[in-house]
Formats: sequence, C-alpha cells, structure tokens
Amino acid sequence: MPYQLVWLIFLLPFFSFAIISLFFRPFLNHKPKLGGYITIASLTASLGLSVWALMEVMAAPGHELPIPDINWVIIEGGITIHLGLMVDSLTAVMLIVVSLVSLMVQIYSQGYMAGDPGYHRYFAFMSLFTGSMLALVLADNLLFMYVFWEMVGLCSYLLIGFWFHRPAAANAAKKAFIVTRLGDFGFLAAILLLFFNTGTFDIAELHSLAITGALAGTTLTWAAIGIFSGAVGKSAQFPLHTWLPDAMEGPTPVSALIHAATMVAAGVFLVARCYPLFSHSVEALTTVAVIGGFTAIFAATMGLVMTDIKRVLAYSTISQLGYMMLGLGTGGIAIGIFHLFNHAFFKALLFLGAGSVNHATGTFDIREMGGLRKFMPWTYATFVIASLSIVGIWPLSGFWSKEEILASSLGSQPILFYLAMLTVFMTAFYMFRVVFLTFGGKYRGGGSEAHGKPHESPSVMVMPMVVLAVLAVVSGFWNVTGGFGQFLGHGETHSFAQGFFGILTHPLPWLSLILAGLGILLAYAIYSVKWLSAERIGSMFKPLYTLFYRKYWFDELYENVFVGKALVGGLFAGLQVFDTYGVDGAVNGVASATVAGGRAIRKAHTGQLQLYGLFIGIGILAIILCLYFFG
Amino acid sequence: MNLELFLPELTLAAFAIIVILLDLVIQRKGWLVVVSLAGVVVAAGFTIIMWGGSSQAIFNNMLAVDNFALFFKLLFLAIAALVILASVDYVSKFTRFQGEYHALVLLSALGMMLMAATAELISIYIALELTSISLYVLVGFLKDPKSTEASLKYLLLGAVASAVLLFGMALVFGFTGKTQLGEIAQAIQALSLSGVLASPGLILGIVLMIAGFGFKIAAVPFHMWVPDVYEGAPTPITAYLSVASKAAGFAIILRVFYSAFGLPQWLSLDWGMLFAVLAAIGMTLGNVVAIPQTNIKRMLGYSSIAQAGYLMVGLATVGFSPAADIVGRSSLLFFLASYALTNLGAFTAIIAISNKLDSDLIQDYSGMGKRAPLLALALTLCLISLIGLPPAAGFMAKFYIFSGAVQHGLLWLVVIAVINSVISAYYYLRVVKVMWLGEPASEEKVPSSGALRLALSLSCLGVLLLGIIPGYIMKLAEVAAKMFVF
Amino acid sequence: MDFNYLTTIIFLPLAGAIIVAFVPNLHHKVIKWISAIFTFVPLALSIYLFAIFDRSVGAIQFEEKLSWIPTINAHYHLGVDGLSLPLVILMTFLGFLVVLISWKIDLRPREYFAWLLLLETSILGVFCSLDLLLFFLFWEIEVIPMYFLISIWGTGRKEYSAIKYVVYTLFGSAMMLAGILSLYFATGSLSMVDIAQTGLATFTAVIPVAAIFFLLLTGFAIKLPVFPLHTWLPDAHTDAPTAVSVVLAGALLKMGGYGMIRLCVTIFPQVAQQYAPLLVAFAIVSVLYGAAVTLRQTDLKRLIAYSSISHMGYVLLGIFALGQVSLVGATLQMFSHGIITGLLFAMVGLVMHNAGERDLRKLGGLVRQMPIIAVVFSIAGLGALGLPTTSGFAAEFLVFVGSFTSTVVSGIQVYTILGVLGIVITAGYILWMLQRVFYGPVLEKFNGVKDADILERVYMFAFVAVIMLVGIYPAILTDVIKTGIMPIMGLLGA
Amino acid sequence: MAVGLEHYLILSAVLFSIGLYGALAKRNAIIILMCIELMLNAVNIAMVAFSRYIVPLLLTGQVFVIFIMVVAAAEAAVGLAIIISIYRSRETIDATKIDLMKW
Amino acid sequence: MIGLDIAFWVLAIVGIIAALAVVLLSDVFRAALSLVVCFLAVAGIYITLSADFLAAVQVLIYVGAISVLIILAIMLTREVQRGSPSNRLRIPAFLVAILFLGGMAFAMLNTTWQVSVAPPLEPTTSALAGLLFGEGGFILPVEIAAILLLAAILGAIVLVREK
Repeated sequence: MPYQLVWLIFLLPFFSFAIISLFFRPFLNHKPKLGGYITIASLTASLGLSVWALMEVMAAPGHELPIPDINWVIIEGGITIHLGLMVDSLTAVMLIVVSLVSLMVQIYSQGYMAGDPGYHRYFAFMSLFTGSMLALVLADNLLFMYVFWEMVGLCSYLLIGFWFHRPAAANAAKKAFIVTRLGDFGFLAAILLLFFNTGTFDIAELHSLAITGALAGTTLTWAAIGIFSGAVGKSAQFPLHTWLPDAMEGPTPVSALIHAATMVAAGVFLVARCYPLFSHSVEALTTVAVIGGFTAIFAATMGLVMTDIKRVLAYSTISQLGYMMLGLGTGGIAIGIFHLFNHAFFKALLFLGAGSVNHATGTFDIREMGGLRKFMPWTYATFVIASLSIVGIWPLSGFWSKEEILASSLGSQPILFYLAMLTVFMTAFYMFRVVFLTFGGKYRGGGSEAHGKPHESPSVMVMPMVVLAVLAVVSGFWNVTGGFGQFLGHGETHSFAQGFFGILTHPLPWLSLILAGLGILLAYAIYSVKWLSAERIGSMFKPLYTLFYRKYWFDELYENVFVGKALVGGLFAGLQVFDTYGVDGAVNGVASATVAGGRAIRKAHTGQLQLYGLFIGIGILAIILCLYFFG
Repeated sequence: MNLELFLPELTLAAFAIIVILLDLVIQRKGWLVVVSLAGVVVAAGFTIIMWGGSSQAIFNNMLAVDNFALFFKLLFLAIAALVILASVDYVSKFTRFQGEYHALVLLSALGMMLMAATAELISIYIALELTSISLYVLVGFLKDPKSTEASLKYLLLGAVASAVLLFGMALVFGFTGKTQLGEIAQAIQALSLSGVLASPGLILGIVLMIAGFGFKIAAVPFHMWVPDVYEGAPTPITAYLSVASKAAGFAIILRVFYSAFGLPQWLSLDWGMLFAVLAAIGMTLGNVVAIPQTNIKRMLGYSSIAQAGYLMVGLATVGFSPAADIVGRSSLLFFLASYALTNLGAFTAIIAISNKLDSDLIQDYSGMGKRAPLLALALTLCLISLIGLPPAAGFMAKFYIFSGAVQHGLLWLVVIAVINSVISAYYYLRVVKVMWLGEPASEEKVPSSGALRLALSLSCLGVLLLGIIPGYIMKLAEVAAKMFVF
Repeated sequence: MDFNYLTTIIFLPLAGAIIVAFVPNLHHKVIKWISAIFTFVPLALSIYLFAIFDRSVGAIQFEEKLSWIPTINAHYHLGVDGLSLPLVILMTFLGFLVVLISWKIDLRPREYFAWLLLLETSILGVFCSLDLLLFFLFWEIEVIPMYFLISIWGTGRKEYSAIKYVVYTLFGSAMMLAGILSLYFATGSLSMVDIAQTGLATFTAVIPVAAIFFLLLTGFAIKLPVFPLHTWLPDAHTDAPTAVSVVLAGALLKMGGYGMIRLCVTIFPQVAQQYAPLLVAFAIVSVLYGAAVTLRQTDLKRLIAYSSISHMGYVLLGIFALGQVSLVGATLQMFSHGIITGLLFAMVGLVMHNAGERDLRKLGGLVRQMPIIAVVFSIAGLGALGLPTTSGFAAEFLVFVGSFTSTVVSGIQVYTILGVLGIVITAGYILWMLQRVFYGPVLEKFNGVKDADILERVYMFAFVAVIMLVGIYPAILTDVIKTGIMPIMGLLGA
Repeated sequence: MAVGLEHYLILSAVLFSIGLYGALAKRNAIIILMCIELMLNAVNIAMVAFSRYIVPLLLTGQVFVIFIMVVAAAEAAVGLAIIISIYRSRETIDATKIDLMKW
Repeated sequence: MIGLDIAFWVLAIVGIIAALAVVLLSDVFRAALSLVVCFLAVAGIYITLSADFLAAVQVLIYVGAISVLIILAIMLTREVQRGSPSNRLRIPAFLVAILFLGGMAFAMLNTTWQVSVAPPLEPTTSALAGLLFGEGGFILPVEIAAILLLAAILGAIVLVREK
C-alpha cells in the first residue's frame, strides 16, 4: 500500500466529524446510534491503518516512512511552510495508543452516552478530537503540531463543557482552555524563536541542527523551555496543573480518552518529539526532570484526600504524567514514552471503570459507594487489575515502565528518585483507598434514591474494559525484552525470560514493590478492615489534610487572587477606568472645552453695535502694534 | 473709449431703472422678476462674450476689463439671478416696493461688478459704497424691528468702516500721490522701501484699508456685525450678503493688494502674514461660536465668518507666493464660486422651510426629512459642502485652497484650518441631525414655489458638479487669476 | 482591458443607492432586492477579478486612468494589486452580506439601503484609488453614510456616538489632508504609484518628511484604531445597527491599515524604518491594553468592539515590523479580522434581536434556544482567539513569525512575545463571553426565543466557509497578497 | 514753524479720533451718525492736504473729496431714514437699546 | 504765509472745539449746531489749502444739506430733551480713540512724505470740472455716483414710507 494512506489515519475521523455534524443534526436525530457507528467505523479503519503503519515502520530502515509534503504557505524570501507527515517509531507507537484507546472509549460510550440528548454532538467532537490527536502525532513540523495541539485543546474545551448547562462544566472548560493556552503561549514563542534562528519549522531539520550543534546555547535552552511550557500546560504539570481535576466535569469517557490517555500525554509526546533539543541542553533536561518529579509527588498528595473518584484519578494522572516527564528528563524518549504507552491503557481503564461505577450508582463520590464488587464483578475485576498496574505490581505493565523511570532517576537525580519512591507509596495508598471504598464493604446508597439498585454495565461498556484490562496486563511485556526501547532508538534487547525474571534480581524493584505493598496495606487497614480510623488520622494531620484537600490553595491563588483580584479586578479594571475617564475623558474634554469656549465667546456678541465698533478699533490697534513689534 | 466693454454694467443699470418704472405701471408684479432676470441674463451674455479676450482697461485705466473681473461679474450675476429666484416667495408677501427691491438687488449687483473691475481708489470707493448703500436698504427692507435694527447696525458700522478705509486710502494716496492701482505699485517700487518702519504712513494706510475691506468680508475682528445683520435681514438678502458682498470684498482685496501692494516682497509677506493670522483667528472663532447657536441664520452667520477665514488662507497664499504664481488667486476664486453656490443653496432651502415654519430656530427644523425630503436633502448636501466633505463642492474648494497654502509654507495655517473643518462638522451636522432624526411637529408638507425650486436645484447641481468634476471651473478660475490688467 | 471592472464594482452600489433613493413608491421588498442585486454583482465581479488576477507579477492590475482635474494634476486612477484585491473582495463580500443581514430592517428602509450602498462605494473606492485626491475623496465620503446609519438606525446614545465618530474621523482625515497636501507639493504629483516609484529623496518637502509621515499616520491610526486614539470605536460600534457594525469592523477599520501600508510604508520607507520601534511599541500597547479593557466589558457589542482594538494592534505590529512575512500577515489579518469580527457582530445582532438583551450579566443558557447561532458564534469567537484552522490563526501566526524574524526593529522579539501574550487574554474574554451568553442554566425569560432562520443561516454559512477556507488553506490569499508586498520590500531595501 | 502737511494731518487725526470716540461712546444714533460725518470730514482734510502738498497740480485729492461728500450725503440720507424707521417702531433711537439680536 | 498760518491755527482750534462739543454736549440740538460750526471750520481749512471750490461745496453739502437733514431728523425723533448721554463704553472708547490718535500721529510724523514744492493750482473750479467730466478724467466715478444717488434715494423712500 502506498504511504500516502497514512493521511487517512487522521482524515478518517475528520470525515466522521464532518458527516455527523453536517448531516446528523438536526435531520436524523431519531437514529441516535448511527453517529456512534460512523465514529467507530472510522476509528476502526484508523486503527487498522495504524497497525499497518507500525508494521511498516518496524520493517523500514531507520524506522521511518517517507511521505511527500504538500505546500501550505509560501512567501518567497520570507517563509515556506509545508504540510507534511512524519511517521517514525515514536509516531507509530502513539498512533496505536491513540487509535486503540479511542476506539475502546467510543465503543464504551455507545453505552455510556446512550440516551443523552447530545449524543451526536458527543461523537462528532470525539471524532474531531481523535483526528486532531492523530494528526498531532503525525505532524512533521512544529507549526502543524501547534495547529493540532490547539485543536485537541479545543476539543477538550468542547467536551469538558459538554454539559454546558452546568455552570461548573462551563467554567471548567473555560479554565482548561485558558490555562493550557498559557502554556501554549510558551510553545508558540519557542516556535517563533526557533524559526527566527533556524528559518525552519521542520522537526527533523531542527533535530539535526541541534545534534550538529548549529543550534545551541541559550537559544536552544529557551526554545526547549518554551516547548516544555506547552507540555506543562497540556500535561497539567505544576504549576499549570489546576485545570485537569476540574476537567472531570466532562463525560467520563472523555476523561478517559482525553484527560487520561491521550491529550494530556501529548505534552510528554511533545517533549519526546523534540527530544534532541532537550538532550543538548542540560538546563532544559533538568527542568523537565525536576518539574516532572515534583509534580508526581505534588499531585499524589492531593490524590490522597479526594473523595470524588474521578478527581482521585485526575490527580493520579497528573502524578503519572510527572513520572513520564521525570523519565524523559532523566532517561530518554523510550523510558518516558513507554510509561505513556502503558499508562494510556490502564488509566483509560480506570476511568472507564469509574464511569461504569457512576453508571451504576449515579455518583462519583466514593463515600456514597461501597460493596459494588457484588453488583458489578467485571468492573471490579478490571478496575483492580488497572489499579495494580498503576501501582506497579510485578508483572503488570505499570511495573515495567515505572521501574525504568525509577532506575534512570536514581542514576541522574537522586533527590527526585526519593520523591518518586515516596510517590509509589502514595499511589498505592490512594488507588486502593478508592478500590476499598468503592467496591469493598457495603453499598452506601449512591447518588440519588431514584437511581435504584446498582447493576453491572451493559456489555458494550464492559467489553472495552476487558480489552483494556488485558492490555494493562500485557502491554508492558513489549519492553521486557528491551524491544520497545530499541524500537524507539536506544537500548539493546535481551530474551523475554531474562527480562521477566531477571529484574527481580535487582534491589530496586523490590524496594518499590515493598513500598507499594505498604501503601496497599495501609489502605486496607484504614478503609477495608478499619483498624485505623480515617477520621482520627485526618484530624491528626489536620493542617496537612486541609492543605491537600484545598489543593494547596492553588485554585484560589490563581483564580481569585491572581486573575480575579490582581489582573481583572485590579489592573484591567484600572485600565478600564483609565480608558473611560482618561483617554475618552480627554477626548470628550476637548469637545466640551470647545463648546464651552463657544459659549464664552458668544457672550461678547452683546448686540451692542458700538461694542462691535469698539472691536474694530481694538482690532486695528492690535494689528498696528503687532506690525510695530514683529513687522 | 471702448464703451461696449462697459455694456454689462450699463445693461444692469438700465434694467434697474426699467424695473422701477415698470413697477409703477403694471399690476402683475411677477413680471418684475422676469424683467430683472432678463437684465441679469443679458448682462451675463455680454460678459460671456467678452470672456477670454485680451485684458484691457477703460475709463482712463479706472476700470479693468480682464478675465479676473469678468469671472467675478459672472459670479455676481449668477448669484443675483439665484437670489432673485429665491426671493420670489419672500417678495410676493410685500404689498409695496417690489420694484424697488429688485432694482436695489440689481444695483447692488452692479456695484459689486464694479468693485471687481475698478482699479482706482476713488472708483473703488464709490463702487463699494454703491453696493453698501443698496445693501443697507435691502437689509432693512422688511421694516420690522429686527430688520431695521440689522440695517442700522450694518449702516453705522459700515460707515465707520468706510471712514477707516478712506483714511487708509488717503494715506496711501498721500504716500504715493496716485490713486490708480498700477501707478501706486510703480510709485511704491520706485521708492524702494526697506521695511515697515521706513514708511509707517504707507503701512498704516494699508492696515486701515485691510480694516475697511475686512469689514466687508467679515474678517475677525471686523466681523461682529455679521451674525446680527444676517439674523435680522430678509433671508434672501442674508444669502446675498453672505456670498456676493463677501465675494466682492475678496475681489477688491485681491486686486488692490495684488496689484498695488504685491511688491516689494517684504510688503506682500507682511500683509500675507496678517491675513494668515486673521484667517486662523477668524475660522476658529466663527466655528467655535457657531456651535451654541440656535437660530439657523445666525449660525450660518458665524459659519460665514469661519468660511471667510478659509478664504483668507487664499489671500495669505497670495501674499506669500511670488507674483507669477497663480494658485493662491485661482483657488480663492474657485472657493468663492463653490461657497457661493453652497451658501445660496443652503439659504434657499432655509427660505423655503422658514416660509412655512415662520421660524428660523434650528429646533423647529425637526423632522424636515419627513415633511420635505428633497428640501432637507438639498440642505444636507449644502451643509456637507460647508463642512468640506465630498462629493460636494466645499471639499474640492478646500482641497484646492489649502493646497496652495501648503505649497507656500503655510502648513501650520492649513492644519488649523482642517481642524476647524472638524469643529464645523459638529454644528452643521446638528442641523442635519434635527432634520432627519427629529420628530416632525406636524405632518404638513412644506410648499415651495417653482422659482425657489429652480434656484435650489441649480445651486445643488452646481455644488455637486463642482465637487465631482471641478476641472472646468478650476480652469476658468486659473485663467481668470492669470489675466490681471494691473 | 476593455471592460472597466473596477469602475463597475465601485459604482454599481452607488447606482443602486440612487435608484433606491429616488425612484418613488418602491416597496420595501423591492428595495431590498435591488440592494442585494447591486451588491451581489460587484461581489461576483470581484471574485472573477480574483480568479483572473495574475499572481506571477507584483504589479497593479485592472488599471484605469483618466485625467480628472488637470489643474491640480489629479487623475481618476484606479487599480488593484495583491494588497488591495483581498480587501476589495472583503468589502464586496461584506457588502452583499450586510444587505442580507439588514433584511429585517423596517425603519425607513429606503434611506437605510441607500446609505448602506453609498458606504460600500466609498470603501471600495478607497481600496481601489491610486490617486491621492481620489483616495481622500472616497475616504471622506464614507463619513456621511456612517453618520446617518448610526444616528438614525442605531441604539442607545446613538447621536452622541455618531457625532463622535464623525468628528474623530474627520480629525484624522484633517491630519491626513495636511499630509497629502504636503506630499503633493513635495512631489508635484498625486499619483501614489509615481510617488512611490520616484521616492522622496529627490524632492524638497515643505516640512520634514517625517512630519508628513506622521500627519498621514495619524489619520490612519485613528481609523485603525491605535491606542490612545481608539475611544470613538466602542461608542460607534455599540450604538450602530448590526449591519453597520459589521461593515465598520469588517471593512472600515481596514482602511487605516491599508493606508498605512499603501502610503506610510510605501512612500516613506526610510521614515517608516526609523520610527518602526515606536510604532511597534504602540501596537503592543494596543494589543494588550485593548484586550485588558475588553475583559472588563459587560455589553456584548462593546466587548466585541474593544476586541477589535486589540486585533488591529496585530495589524499595526505586522506593518511596522516591516518584514515581508509580517506585512503579508498584517494584510491577511485585516482580511481575517474583517470576516471574523463581521460575523461576530452579525451574531451579536442576532442574539440581540432574538433575545432582546445584550447585557452579558443578564444573558445565559441560550444554546438551548439558539443552537445554530451558538455554534456559529462560537466558531467566530474561536476564530477571533486565533484557533488553528480558522483564518485568525493563519493571519496572526504570519504576523508573529514575520515580526519575530523582522530585522528592522531591534528587540522586536520581546514585543512580539508580548503580543503573543495577548492571545491568552483574548481566549479569556472570548470564552467568558461565550459562556455568559450561551452556557449555564436555561433561563425562563428566554423561553420563546427563536434560532436563526433560513436567510440568516445562509449568510452565516458564507462567513464560516470563508473563515475556514482561509484558515485551512491561507495560500489562496497569501499568494495574492505577497505579490502586493514584494514591491514594497524592494522599496524598503530588503 | 510754518504750517505744513503734518499740521493738517494731525488736525485730521485729531478730528478723526474725536469722531471715532463719539461714534463709539454716544447713545443717540443721530449723534453717532454726526460723529461719522465728523470722521469723514477728517479724512477730507487729509485728502485735501495731501492733494495740496504732494500733487499740487493734479487735484486728485480734491476730486476724491467731492465724491466722499456725495457718498456722505447719501449715507446720511439712508442712515437717517433708517433711524426714523426704527424710531417709528420702537420709540427710541438709543443705540444701546437696539439689541434685539445678540449672542 | 503768516496769514494762512494764523488762519489754520484759528480754524483748527475752532474745528476741534466744535468737534469736542459735538461729542460732549448733552443737548442734541446744540451738538448739531456745533457740527455745523465744525463743518464751517473745515471749509475754512480747505481755503487755506487753496481748495476754494471744495470749500464752497462743503458749505453747500454739509452745512446746507446734511446738517439740515440731521436737524430735521432730530426734530422728528424728538430726542432733544433727553439729550445725548454716553454709553458704558466711554472709557474704552476714549482709550481706543487716544491710542488711535497716537498711532496715527506717530505714523504721520515718522513718514517722509514726498512733498512737492510746486505752488498749488488755483483757481480749482474749472480744473475740477475738467477732471470730473472731461476726457481722461474721473468720469467713471461720476457715473457710479449718479447710480449711487439713485440707490440712496430709492432706499430712503423705501425706508421712510409706511409699509
């Protein structure tokens, strides 16, 4: 098959979007499932093509497919922008992740969104998102990456605000867009800076310039940090992390796809995509590692105390993304992306599980659930698998990638390593806190009386969860042999058995496994068997609890103090007053002064003809005097 | 002596007398209008025949028959014709003196024609007084309190101004021993003066003449009579005053200052500067004070003070430019022509509207856009022209006159002038606003006679033509500006 | 070229205006149809011109030249190049659509459409004139219809706003007139082409060349508008009827940017280079200040109006970065802003008309009642905040790239980055506005509110189509624009 | 010192100024008119003096004066007619009270 | 020439006093009479300037016509008793007049007039007649003056007669 078919990978979902948005509303609203089928069909095709592309890339020399460009804008002597695709190993992996998770989520949504009045809108947006996300990973230059970077942001905005009649959703959507845009500002600045210094947007060219040293020094550092700021916004890293928990206002499959598996991981992908720029600047790489490491533990602390299942998962996502950044910052592309790869499956699964739970109970508050193990065994099983995976229990997928990150951070950033280890413990604790509260114990009533008894979700929802659960178990095996690392450009391979069991011969995995185990144990102690009272511990660490629960007051700081009071309420209000009374006041002042002048001079026309005569006389005298003195 | 060159003036004088005599014998006074118009047309015919010929002077070099004079004669005749047409409604309300009215209009037109042509101080003075006295009477023609008051103010101040003018003429005459403009110029150059203080007598004479003529053209600070007289005078006469009398003043100033005081250079720079300053003050003052006016005639009075300011930009340009450069003069002529059409159009519309309303208050014009859309449209066009916006004549006139000023280093004056145009938009548009936005006080239509409509359409047509294809009239003005006898 | 395309395009609306104004006893419907026809034909013709425009050369095309006023060497000289053609299309496009937008006008339709058509003629004239006097004439004519349109068919303090607009604009054109006159006497010519070609070096100006430059610039800056000369704009926009806001934001403001490129940059390349740092600084102040003040607005129309100040700041930035790409970007931004903000105003108009409310504090939840309007409004808003695949992104990005890489102004990178910061604030106010209008709980009082009807959908679709077309494939315009910019770059010595 | 041109000119200036003062400061319209006549006479003196001393053989100044007299008479006639007309309608000729139109 | 000098001084002083009387007297009638005296003094001045014809015309027109006209008007308007008060502008008017006088005197005394030493032409009557009506003379102003008088007569009639 010709390589041009790669275009179809992202164009198909766009077609799906176009078809649904143009033809399905408002004409065919009585066929609600059709929109979903179209989406799923297009995604299936995309997935097939992605798999094909992966195969081709694996077979291709240098793991890269040549694809012809299309001219977009050419201004001779100024700027030349091509529209092109880049299909290398990184892209191929991402394609698989995105199309696979997306497909699963869409199938799941068939059940989850059934009956929602915005059904078609939902699938249209989801198609648009998937297309954009696929295009984002395919783009061969920074500008196009930025284009789709913004597009996925838009879809995120639209889907967070999907239930726009809820003010919280609308606010969260707006917040997500603006906060990420703040990061994009740095990204765009970096693009400009790079273009200014190299005259190109092409990623491959930038790579080679960075590698040959033509692009170096502060320029490179600043460009890398700028790009990273885009990643920070998109991947909800500290300090731009505040939007992601709020983004949980969107439908849960959206959270699974966009705010767990794919879009938020785009930041990680971006850094990986531009990795040569980072790797040739120590400062940039360190920044990535430090921010990632710090975010990992920082988010985990907040995850400890949240009572909304989706929020816990959101903080866990932030934390895991921090891990990925840490991996990129200390190890390399393969390490970070490998975690991304695994994380996509188990985190999507967790969210789908949360959605399933919500479907059953009508609430997201874990304090109102409990005992669901009996009602929804499939959900329970898959959720636990995913939880174990994220916690990093051998031999589930999370274990493999997390170990690599821990190992590489120990090698280069010991302090971050300790933080990461601590995070492992916290992760285990909060994940199993959720598990025990949700599925263990007795059912505590759910969201509303009307919802009735909890029940297992329909098979259309369960099936994707099962698929993802399988993946959450096995996806890590790819790199047990070192195959993933080699595919992405470094490391050597070894036999599966050597990797699978060999790792247990090192002390580090044991350390992390023990910490994880301790975390699970503590959660078991508090929430399952109640050896320890959650309340007592809470009051013991009251200040800390409050600090975590109030999210370190970052929302307040940003929204109320910084944006609300300082900017909008302070500076902008001041400017507004200045505009009204200063600038416009001056304009109106000149006008009224003229009118007042007219009224004043008018008084001289008293109707007294001799006064008029006097003016003639005075005028003549004035002229004579002027001529005498100036003439 | 070549008396046929005097034919336009003779015709007009003859028709004036015919009109008076006719008034005594006929009952249908409408014929007076026809006869007056016939006189104007015949005179204009003679004038046109003479156009383009070589410049000559008759009456012992006292009367110039050059294109400059002919241009103004045509202008005055056109104005007179339009005023006569516009007066029809007004005059028909008089029971007596209709003949006298038309005769005086013709006589004053005659005076103005002579003003534009005379090239000798005595004749200038007499011509000026002929115009003035006719106008004094016309202003007081209504004999109601306002009209007579206006007339008295005009007369007393006019007389003081002409006394001042005479004193100036006396000094100039005393200094040079001549009264003929060309000879005065020669005498001044022969004396080869070196500066203001070398000849204070001459300078004082010039200053006093500026004051005397300045009164005619409503230059600040000799302008105070303008609003009062404009308000009190019969509206057609206000129109007449505002365009014809002013144009005549400019004609005479141009001729006197260009011919007699054009050289030496420092002298022309001096009076050029003087006009420039007067222009700046005049337009600012006129525009600013026009803003709070409530009577439309009075407002247009102030507006005409401001317009005189713009016109004086042209005079200043003449002072600043070398003698061979005609742009100052020709732009002045073009401005006068377009200003005349514009103001006549505006006043004609006002006559029609005020006739119905019996009021000159701007607020009473409310809703005219509904009651008399075409009248209101015409008035709007004229006001737009007065602001100096395209596609009306005022735009081209300003462009032309300012272009001359910029050419001769008067950019500062042009900047003041253009800012003044902006100020003027404010009060002109207020009238527009009242007409189109206000609610009409009644639904009654506003009637107007055919003559009036004719005058209005002619003016508006002229305004548009001069605004869109001004080339031809500009060419005329250029030719006129070039052909000076002295 | 036998057929006088440009004359036809410019004066057809005028002909329509005259017919509408003076033919007695026309029914309302007939007036609207006449207006539609007399604006559609220019649109079709201008698209035809666009199609046959020779993209391989950077020259004036479809030129028409007649002697007009020999005395002052003025010509009736029309022509378009890559710079003006997009703006001509913009105006004919908006011109036709505003007739559709105005379809529901019932108050004095005869006058309304006459003025609207006259307005189109004047703006088209500005973009096509190659003679300074002709240019200025069209420039000035525009004031009159605007005055009437705002003061009669406007809302709120319409008379105040109208007169403020007029006086402010006239002040600007007064400065411009002084500049044009000085230019005329520095060169003895009124032809933009000739003056640009010969340059000013060989002439002695009556005043310093820089002074002429600033006189002209003041006029354009008021129109654009540039801080601190902008306060007429919010008032005029807020109180103008919808269609007029569309034209005002869509095409009128572009006269300022067009004038800057066509006169200030082309004729005074050296002066422009000398003062570019100052003007770029002003551009950034406009961007940030405009955006900041926008965020404080509670009136829907006023908000959009203020956003124009911010967006036109990018045009100024692009122009005085004086780079090839930045100038192309500035021109594209003019076009793009014209369409996007035009659509925004049209949508605001629909919201106001249908919901009867434009106070953001009192609106909400309208997406249920007017989903189509909400979608289109959102697309326009996203275009305004520079979202990729809309024309706003392509334009702003070219401005940024062009400015950032410009070599004329030292330190322009910092300015550009500050300008980029503006898009964050833009996102803030656009999303806030959309949220306040459409999202949130459904309000009782808007229960009976209607969505767009067929006619409205037609013009919305046209707007959206153009926004997306240019956004996805900007080369359709940049290929033309660059032929207009290249000669200017030659003059700039780059 | 023999009487010369300057003496006449000064006399003329003095009379002119007196006339000017009167024209500006008197209330009675007829007096104002009289003062204007005074000013014209002052001008006449200057004219004749110039005529006598500058161009003694040409008499131009004297011709001028004749015309000024004619105009003065005409002006006086019209002026007085107006004054009488005003007096008829308002019973006063006080110039300060003739101020219907102002501002 | 002593005789003429004395005559000038006497006439000048008389003229000025009469003029002042016109301005200062409060009785209108007396003011008018003072004006007549002033006119006569001016006529005398003309004689000292060898303008005999003018002197005669002065007496005829001013004393004979204008003064009579004025006195008639005074009678008609019956404002004699109320007198001739000054308005509130007398101080500024006075200042303007004085400054005016100063300016004119300065100008007149500082100018070098091209004084001719030739003796004046006498008698002037026939010479003036030639100038006014003869070939190469001032026929144009004469003609205009005729029309001017016509206009003035018309005007006076229009204004004075009842509506």
